[in-house]
Amino acid sequence: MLGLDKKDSTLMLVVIGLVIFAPFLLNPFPEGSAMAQFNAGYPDLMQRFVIFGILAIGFNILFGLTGYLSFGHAAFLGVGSYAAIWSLKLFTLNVIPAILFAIIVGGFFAWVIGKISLKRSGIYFSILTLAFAQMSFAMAYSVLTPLTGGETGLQIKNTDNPLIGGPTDGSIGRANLFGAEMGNSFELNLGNWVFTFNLGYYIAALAMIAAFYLSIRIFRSPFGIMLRAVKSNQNRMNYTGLTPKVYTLYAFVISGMYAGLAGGLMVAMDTQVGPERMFWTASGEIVIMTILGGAGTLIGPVLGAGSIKYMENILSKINKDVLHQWFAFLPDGLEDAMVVFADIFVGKQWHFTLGIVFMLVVIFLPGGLVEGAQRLSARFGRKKKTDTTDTAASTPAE
Amino acid sequence: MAILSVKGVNKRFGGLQALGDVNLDVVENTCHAIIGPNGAGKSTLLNVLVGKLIPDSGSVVFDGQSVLGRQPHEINQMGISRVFQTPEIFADLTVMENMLIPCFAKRDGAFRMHAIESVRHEKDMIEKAESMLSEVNMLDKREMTASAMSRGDKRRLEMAMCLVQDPRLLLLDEPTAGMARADTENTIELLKTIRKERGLTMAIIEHDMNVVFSLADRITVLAQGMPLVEDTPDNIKGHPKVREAYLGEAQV
Amino acid sequence: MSKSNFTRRGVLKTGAVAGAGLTLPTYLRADGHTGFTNAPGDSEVVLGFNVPQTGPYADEGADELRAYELAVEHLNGGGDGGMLSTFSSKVLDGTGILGREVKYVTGDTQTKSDAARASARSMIEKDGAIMITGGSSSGVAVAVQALCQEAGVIFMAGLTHSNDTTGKDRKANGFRHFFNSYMTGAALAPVLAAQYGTDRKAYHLTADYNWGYTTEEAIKASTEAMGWETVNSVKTPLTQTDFSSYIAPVLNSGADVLVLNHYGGNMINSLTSAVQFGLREAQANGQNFEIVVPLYSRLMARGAGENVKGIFGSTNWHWSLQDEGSQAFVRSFGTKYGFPPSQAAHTTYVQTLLYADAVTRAGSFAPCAVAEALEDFEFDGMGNGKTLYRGDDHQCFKDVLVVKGKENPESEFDLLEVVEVTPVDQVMYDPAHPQMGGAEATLGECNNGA
Amino acid sequence: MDQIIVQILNGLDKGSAYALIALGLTLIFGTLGVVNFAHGALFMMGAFCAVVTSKILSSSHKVVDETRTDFLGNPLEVDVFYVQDWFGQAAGAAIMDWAVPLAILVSIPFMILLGFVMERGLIKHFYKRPHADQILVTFGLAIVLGEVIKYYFGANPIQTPAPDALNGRVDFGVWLGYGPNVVVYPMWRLVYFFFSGAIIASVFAFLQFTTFGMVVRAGMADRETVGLLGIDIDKRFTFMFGLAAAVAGIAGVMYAPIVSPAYTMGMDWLVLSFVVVVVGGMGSLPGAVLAGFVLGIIESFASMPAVVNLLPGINQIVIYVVAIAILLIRPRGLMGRKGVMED
Repeated sequence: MLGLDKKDSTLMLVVIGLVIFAPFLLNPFPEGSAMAQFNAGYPDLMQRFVIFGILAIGFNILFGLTGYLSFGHAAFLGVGSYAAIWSLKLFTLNVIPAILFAIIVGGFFAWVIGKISLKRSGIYFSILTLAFAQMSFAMAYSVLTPLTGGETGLQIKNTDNPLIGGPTDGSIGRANLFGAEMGNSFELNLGNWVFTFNLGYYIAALAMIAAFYLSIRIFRSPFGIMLRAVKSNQNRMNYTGLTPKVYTLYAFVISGMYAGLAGGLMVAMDTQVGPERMFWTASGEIVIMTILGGAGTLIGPVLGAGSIKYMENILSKINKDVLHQWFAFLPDGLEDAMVVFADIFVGKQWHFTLGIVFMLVVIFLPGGLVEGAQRLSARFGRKKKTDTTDTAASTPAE
Repeated sequence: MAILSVKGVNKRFGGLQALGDVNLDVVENTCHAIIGPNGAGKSTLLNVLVGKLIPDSGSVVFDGQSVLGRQPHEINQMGISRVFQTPEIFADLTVMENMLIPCFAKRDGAFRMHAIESVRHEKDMIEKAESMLSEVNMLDKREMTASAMSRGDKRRLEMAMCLVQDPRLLLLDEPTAGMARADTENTIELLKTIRKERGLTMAIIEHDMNVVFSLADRITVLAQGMPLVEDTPDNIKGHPKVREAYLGEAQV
Repeated sequence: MSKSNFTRRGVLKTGAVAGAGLTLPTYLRADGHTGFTNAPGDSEVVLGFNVPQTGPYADEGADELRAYELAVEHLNGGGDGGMLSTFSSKVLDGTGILGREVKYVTGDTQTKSDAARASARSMIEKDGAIMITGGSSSGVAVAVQALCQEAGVIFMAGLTHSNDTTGKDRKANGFRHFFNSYMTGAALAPVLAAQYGTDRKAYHLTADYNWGYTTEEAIKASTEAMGWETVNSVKTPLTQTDFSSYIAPVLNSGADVLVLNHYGGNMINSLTSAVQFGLREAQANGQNFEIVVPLYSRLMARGAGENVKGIFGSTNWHWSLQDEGSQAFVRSFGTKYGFPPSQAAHTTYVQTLLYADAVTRAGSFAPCAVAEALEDFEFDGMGNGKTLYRGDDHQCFKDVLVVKGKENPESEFDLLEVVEVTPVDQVMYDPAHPQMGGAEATLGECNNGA
Repeated sequence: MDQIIVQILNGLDKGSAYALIALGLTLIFGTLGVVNFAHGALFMMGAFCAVVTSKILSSSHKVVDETRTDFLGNPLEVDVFYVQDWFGQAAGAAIMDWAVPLAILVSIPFMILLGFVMERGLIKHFYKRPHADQILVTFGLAIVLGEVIKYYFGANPIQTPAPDALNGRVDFGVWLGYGPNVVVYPMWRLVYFFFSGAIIASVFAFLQFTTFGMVVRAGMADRETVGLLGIDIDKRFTFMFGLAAAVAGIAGVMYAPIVSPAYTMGMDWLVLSFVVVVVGGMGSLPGAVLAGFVLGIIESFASMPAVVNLLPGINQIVIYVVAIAILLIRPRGLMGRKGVMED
């Protein structure tokens, strides 16, 4: 299908299926039930899943294939976002130009930083990218306030007057696709279940499917082999008549464009940008997502992105009240004990769980979550048809 | 006719004269060996030939073009391939992928953004890689990860990777170093066969005189960075200066 | 198999959807037809408490959350009722809001605008929250306020002191009870002039972000009006922890007052550095060198410990206030949690009550109706004396407390003493004041959402 | 000029903090080849050793004072400190006052133990794993350590003052011929500087002059060879980890009076310490120390009012600008060795 071999086509179809039916799959628990807390099928989180998925897919093209660990990738996400919001504020509220603009600016920024940072390799490269990203953050936060809105960031205001088709009644313009607003959605009530189908989500999902498809093509292309060769042996590449730095730079720019796309989509879905989006912790999060899922694998980064965003948005909202509801069936003393115990892992302590999960995954599943999935399918004694890894999975990235 | 001609090459590292006025002509369709005791400057010379080092003076001309100041990948694209002392291969990749990379490099040049095409559809390249693999008897290992192979296989793979580019000059840096007797013999046979079939020009650095004398058409002896003698193998065998150089080494 | 069948309402709705295509807006829950986002059902109403639970302001967030829980308890008729009895408006009767039981959801802003908006959106989209409140920084307040405007719910800001929240970034759906930089300047300057004289030279260290800028601007303007001179002002990075290289040059700069436009950890560390460098004991220009911290909080004072003694600043509220409302609040908070509430707790508690009251008076949860009820609402008994929620910019106007670090604290909470209660008239300003975004700043139209 | 002297002092002071942390990190990073993202957390644990020591020393019981009332109007409970019960008013107060220096005694065994447990229980299994895995596991550990601290101590910084006797200031200006109060510097910061110098010197002396140190240095240069010599390098590396943890811990204890400890400080220091180590050059202990001082001094100069007013924002980015410049001029940082962490 579409130039993919059978295995990849299956994987692609599975991903498409998951993405299309996400509103159902992520809302398995009926409304009002105690477990409804774990539902993730609301527009904001679904959008975040696919957007961070795109970010991680792009990062994986650089890190998973070439082994170059960029510790400043959030900078491209950030500049993409700023580019997109300015496009919405000044040019048109249509999201397509905003997203395209974000991709271009993200890619350009990556080209400039990559050109310089790629003069070094290994940890030196990582620190160079980190330094550039931290500079971008610090400047966006303070000196560049006129351009970035500083700490408070940028939003669309009722005083904004885009070149094409802004609102005329003094209301605040909304990002749209030829008039259809990103916030539009319809709800389907089935019994006690409510499923939300959101336009913004499906636009982002479409972008992710395209991004994922492109990533498979890159993995399977001669270019993809070259990138893995960069990781494996640059010396041999040189003596084979190839320029590893140029290949790496292109991978860097591509992943910068992916980050720009993610940034543009983020703004399209939720029209605001703040500088923390470029802070080193955001870059670190991208790295962690990719490793957690399984660097160098096709689907791993998406899984990693999904699980971190899930924990961030779901665990942090479980407070003591919710816990009391869950354990209400227990005798009083036991209920309180359970609440106190469970409270260590949720609510304001959700970071604790995050840390523990990182450690457990890397200790017991050296290949990341993808390896966990493989082991599970192996345990159930059948060869999983949708083998989600490719050959690079056997050699985790460094 | 000389395809590679080295004239008056000098290279100093600080106070050490690594190469002193080296002259060398490698004639097409011959195998030219460079021998000499440790520290004679063999590796330095090789690094000059592939662009890793730039000499202080002198010229290196390959097929009428100077190689000096060119990057290693440019020199490779001119038609010079190099086999290393310890095999330099893409250890994380499969044998087939290892073979495809030089095929693409030969066809597409130093860089090409072929990110959308699938490798599966590169029928010509796959065919070419396969035929080379069968030439070195490794076709059955095509899906193996390169790092999992024996040292001898890695060496053969590296050679195949160089040969598949149809180089006009193949540089071999101690191709049998650290090999068992049988492997050495195999390698010699392989090189001989290839030479016969392809009419390949080779320059070889080697310690093992057995290898040198079974392959070389001409031999240059280096000592302390200076070319000592250049002659045919038969003449070199009994040459007093060569003995002196080697004996001198033995005494040290 | 009733489960697999569409509910009656569902059938109607999906039918309508099929016709309307994708044009139905998202912020639409069970009762979309009531004309506003997340209209509550008949039995309960959900409020969203969005506070920092991780990061440097986590303790402040925890205190806000305690106050919210207390407020919910009181609204639902539990506890001793707290300020319900002292509040000048008497429509709240402990039966929830408009007869609906108050439920709440909580989230973590992480003091990042992205995370705060994600959390707020999940409350609106998933939990059906009708009002969002909380936060402990102006960046987050502005970001979440803009979101609530877009979504069509009410935002009741928590701790946010930057002028911009109700200045250039004001929104029709957003309301701030907390005071702001301008008020701090207006209240603090006369006290400083009285204490330290009018012939003073000030040196500003300013946190290099939005709140720092507006605070510096406000303090400069009002102290210069008193005759002070500003010698220098230096921006410090938010991420700075060791301020030695910023503090060291102060002593010989010709200044005799140091103004620390810092908040939270920044303030604790810069003040600690200043004290270490001996600025408190120093003499300059023949006078005692003085340090001023425009915005104080008890948590900060605790973090800075001994160093705050005798240092002036301003605060929105303090538990030692003797009015009825404050006493009632401190009593119920202290009884429940064992220590007195912070100003962040106070402002969030009050905001929750004010929202409930406005809904009740409006007789509707519709944001525009609530906003109308809050606009130009005058009340008393909430701890700050007579207070006005001004309609022009949705900023509360009330007396401002000038405080200083207590010399002999009696407990770990007894760190600040109120020096002066600056009357509200003195901190009043024009809605189009240049520090507030000038004439351009508008609230826009209120948004009911769906 | 007087301002420049003050900023040099500041730079040396900051630099010694950077150098101390970078030194510990290099011991782990350079010797064991482990990318330890939990090193900042170790520093934080050290600072909290000071907090805990001070809390323990000032543990108290309540005595009701009927004459005063608390905020709810109940009789006030006054804290009475055990140390004062046991050692008398004056001695007890002195012990509490000297909590931070005393904390060093607590922190050394604690941090060495923590280092051992970390290395044996976790890091050991990651020597052969890719750097990415090391990053993930140590980052996870750093989060967990931070959250444990937050759970018990909250997020607010905790004031941990130096002893009163060391809280004064030294007036350098008088010695240098300026008037009084021109160049004054806090005494504790000087203590910190000299203390760091002593620690750095002892680590170097230890590596230089003991057999143990020589083996470790040989191991740093070429781990396999030393392994072939039949020396159990692993055991020594475990000890190295303990040593590095102790260095980070002591740095944290001594730093507590300068910047009040908070659970976020581990993450605050993480990035900076990596930048310092890398600018110094991978695998080079002198490089790490040098880079610490260079960056400390440059940062101090960049935050002088004259400089900030001339180039707004320079203080925000100077560390990174300098890091980029150094790495572009010198491929392996100031004193890095070839081939270490370059692939």
